[in-house]
Amino acid sequence: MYSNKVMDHFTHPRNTGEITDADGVGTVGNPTCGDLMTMYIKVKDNRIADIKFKTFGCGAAIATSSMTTELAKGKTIDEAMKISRASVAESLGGLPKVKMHCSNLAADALHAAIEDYKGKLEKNKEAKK
Amino acid sequence: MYSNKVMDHFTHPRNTGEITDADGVGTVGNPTCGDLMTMYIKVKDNRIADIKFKTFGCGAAIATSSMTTELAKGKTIDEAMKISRASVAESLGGLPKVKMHCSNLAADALHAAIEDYKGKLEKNKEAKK
Amino acid sequence: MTTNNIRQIYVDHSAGKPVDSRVVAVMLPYFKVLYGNPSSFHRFGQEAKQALDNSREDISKLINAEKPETIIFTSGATESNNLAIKGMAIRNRQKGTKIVTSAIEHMSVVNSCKSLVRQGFQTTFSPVDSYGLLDLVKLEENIDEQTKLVSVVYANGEIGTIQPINEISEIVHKKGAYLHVDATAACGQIPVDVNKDGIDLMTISCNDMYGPKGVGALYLKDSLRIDPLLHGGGQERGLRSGTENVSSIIGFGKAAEITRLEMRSESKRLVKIRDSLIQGLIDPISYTFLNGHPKKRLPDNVSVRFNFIEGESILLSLALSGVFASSGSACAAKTLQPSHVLLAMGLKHEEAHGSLMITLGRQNTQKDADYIKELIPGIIDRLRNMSPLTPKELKK
Amino acid sequence: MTTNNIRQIYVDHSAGKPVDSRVVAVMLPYFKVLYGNPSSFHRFGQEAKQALDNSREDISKLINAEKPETIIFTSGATESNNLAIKGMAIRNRQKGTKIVTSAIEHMSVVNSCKSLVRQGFQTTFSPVDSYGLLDLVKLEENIDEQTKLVSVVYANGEIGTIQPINEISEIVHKKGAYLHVDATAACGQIPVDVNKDGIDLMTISCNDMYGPKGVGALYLKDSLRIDPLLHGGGQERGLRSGTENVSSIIGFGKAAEITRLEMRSESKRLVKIRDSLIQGLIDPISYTFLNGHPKKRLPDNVSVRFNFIEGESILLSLALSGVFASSGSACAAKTLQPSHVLLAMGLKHEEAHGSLMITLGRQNTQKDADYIKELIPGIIDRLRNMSPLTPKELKK
Ligand SMILES: Cc1ncc(COP(=O)(O)O)c(C=O)c1O
Ligand SMILES: Cc1ncc(COP(=O)(O)O)c(C=O)c1O
Repeated sequence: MYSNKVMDHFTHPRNTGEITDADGVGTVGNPTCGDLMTMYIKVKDNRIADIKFKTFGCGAAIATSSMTTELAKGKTIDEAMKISRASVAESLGGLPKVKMHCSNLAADALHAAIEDYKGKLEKNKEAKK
Repeated sequence: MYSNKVMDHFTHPRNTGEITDADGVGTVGNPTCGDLMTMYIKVKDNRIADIKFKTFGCGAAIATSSMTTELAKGKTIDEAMKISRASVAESLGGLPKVKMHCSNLAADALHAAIEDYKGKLEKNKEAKK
Repeated sequence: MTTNNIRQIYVDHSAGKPVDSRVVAVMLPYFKVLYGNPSSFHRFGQEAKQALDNSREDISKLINAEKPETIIFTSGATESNNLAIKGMAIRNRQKGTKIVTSAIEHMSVVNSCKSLVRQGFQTTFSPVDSYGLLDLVKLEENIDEQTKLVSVVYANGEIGTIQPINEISEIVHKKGAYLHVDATAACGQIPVDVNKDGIDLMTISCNDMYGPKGVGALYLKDSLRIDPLLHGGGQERGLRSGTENVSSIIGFGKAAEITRLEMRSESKRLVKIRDSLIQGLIDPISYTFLNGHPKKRLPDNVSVRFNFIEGESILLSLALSGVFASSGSACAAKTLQPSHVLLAMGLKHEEAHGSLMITLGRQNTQKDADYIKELIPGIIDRLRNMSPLTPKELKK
Repeated sequence: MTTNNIRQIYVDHSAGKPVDSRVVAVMLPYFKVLYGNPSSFHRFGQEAKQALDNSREDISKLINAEKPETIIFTSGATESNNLAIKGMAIRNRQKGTKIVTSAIEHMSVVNSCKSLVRQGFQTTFSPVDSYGLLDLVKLEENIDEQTKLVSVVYANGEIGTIQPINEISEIVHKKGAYLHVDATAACGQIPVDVNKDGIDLMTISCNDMYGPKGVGALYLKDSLRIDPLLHGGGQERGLRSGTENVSSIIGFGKAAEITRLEMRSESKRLVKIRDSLIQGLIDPISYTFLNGHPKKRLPDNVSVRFNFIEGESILLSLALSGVFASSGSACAAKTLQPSHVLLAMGLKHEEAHGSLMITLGRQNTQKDADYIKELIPGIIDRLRNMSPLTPKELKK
């Protein structure tokens, strides 16, 4: 039911784990619904220098998490914000219809992590003032 | 579904046909229901000297007609009146349950023929008086 | 089967057909190797599911359905008829509670309609003429504003008469009702095109196309909604729950494919045999008549009646000579009533009792027909000689 | 099936089973030679009818039914459940309109009950304990004078827990109701005796006994009457119309005979493998628990949950290593809801999502279990390492 690319990312997920001193952390989903994702980003010169994820979920959830980190790595913050559920699914060679919505949260988690980073940046600026 | 004896009487029915100068004739059944039988008897010295039948009906109807004529032939009138549906069926090695009632009218036809004969006898006696 | 030396000619194909060897061949792997449940997540399940979808496609092609998803698998024609009639009636009960059907429907249609009486529905059984053709004027009169469903048999297997479904469809739709067609006997023998024929729901039988018994389908037009009969796990888009009968459905697909490719030539072949048989019975034997329409007729169907004798005794005599057929006689049926289909054409009870149905199949040849033609006159003669019911001129 | 070199271990037998070769062997003649319709008058029909009756006898023997006629053939367990519940409920509606069932029934029972709401019935879903055993006190409380039908699963295939049907029967009958038992998963694995168990109606599945899919039966106690679901030609004593699925019913009979003769030893064999597998998963892997009762359990059922991870990803990993199982996870199902059966035992949603069901079959060996035991810890470890959901002590 899954494309070869999905299976590749499921069996060899890229960038799993945590970043303990992350600049931004985003969590989306709910274990009750069967999907929970956390994205950790490290930002340098307005670019995503490092990114890691932790995911509780099905094959699609793990593969989209992995693909999202790969797409985001090295991108500027603005570019990374443009990564969408659709572009993640597309990069994976498509997802089964039933999985398109429920297990395709990784882009949301990335955006949440970036928002978290921006929020912190703002706070730091405030603090410096 | 039929016993060998039924099949034998169906394929080689005994005593089919009419007796044009019959002493008694009995008809039972209704073509609308799928069964109609006529029995013809010739009586000599109070015994059934000859008997023939005509039957419109299924295999059971034909076989029971045939068996009835065989049972009746040579019997006294009183003995012949004792031939029943049950004894005909028994002599045939049994009948399928569904056939026991609807297609087992031959004994009734025999009795009707005997009643007809008795009626005529009565009339003749009356006439002679 | 008791073996004996006489030739065996099976001509009761409307009751049951052998399964084509090519069909059995595609079924076997699904017993022993591909035994997954189509709902299962893993490859055993997914490959079963794929196979179901392929069958759906084969069947939709045969009837020119707009898409494979219009095919709902059931356990057979009886269930399809029940599902179509009850499912549509109950779904649309707010709009109308009258069902119109014909006087020559199979009991699964008749009794499905009757079962709805308790739920406040009425049924009108529209009449047919002496050929078994629906009276279209009466049909139109019978469809009122309360009527949302009309159910008509495409061709009744007992008498073989093919209805003008296209014209019926126009009438039904003009009146704002939906048309269900029971194509059990027709589909596989004559071209059936739900699109051209204007059919909204259609019952399809698998065994009638030389596939296995115990499986059938309901065609349900894409936009239509019905209530399910069997509730459960939500298979068949929720319209028919229960683990799919995978091997049989695979066989069904193959049977439909073979039918699509071979029906035209096979039907031509059968029509020849059929007509030679009909002529060979009616011409030489007096007081013998054809049941049903001489031309608008299923290729496999020879239905005749012999006056003054009874059908079961004909069947019995035929069977003794190795010919296996059926009859409209009460005695050959469980109901002890002569066929309501024959009576609806205006036959008297005793005429219906004397009916013989020969339904041809792929294995039958002209030789079989010739054998039967030779055999029957003697049988009829013998039985008529025993019958008290002959008219004056037949009496000896 | 895509062939590849890795070993293939199918352990999803509660979803679908291969058909026993001995069963296929007895079915084949009914496709090609003995293809008559059991309602037909001639020998093709009569021999088919005889074969049906033999199957009826084989099945009645397996469950110790009072006579063969108590067996009604259907298209499967879903239809049997629908027929039992709707047929009894509607037949007895004057006497009461409440149905009591359990919280761990198959959807065919759940949705049959729910479908009756529109006709004025109510259903109470009686609770189970953390082992999935019915709470008998609550059950008794739930059965009131309005209750004429109680429907309970003999053993749920997902969790394996076997209900004390005998005790349930006593309660139900004391309260003046009838007991329907869904023995789909149980019959064939454990001794089922309608007489000793006090069962009034019972659903039997054929595929669950290594017979074909698409056929099942309902045991209906001799004196009982129900309304039919499928109306038509009056087959199965009028309780289930439609031409009988002859070949599959013949296979059903053979499957029942084999089961009767071999069940005892086969179940013993499976229990050993089952327990070694359960121990081999629960002991070495932390935060891993058994679903269902440890002793009152179907011989084939290994149902465990691994906290902090999700079932579909376990299935996917297993499948990559050639092991085909199932899960209570929403992601592996069509409903996108975790199994209501697991939730009814008090599991949290995330626990249900992490469930793995392994159901063993005749082809499985201790070697298979050993392979699975070796395989799973690594899979669990890998997935847990990826999960944000580990408790403090599991975190790295
Ligand atoms: C016209 C028609 N409809 C429906 C049926 C019912 O088919 P089944 O008994 O296979 O369900 C038949 C069976 O002969 C039929 O001839
Ligand atoms: C307990 C139980 N009842 C009923 C069913 C329904 O069986 P089917 O889908 O074969 O009709 C199942 C199927 O798995 C089941 O496990």
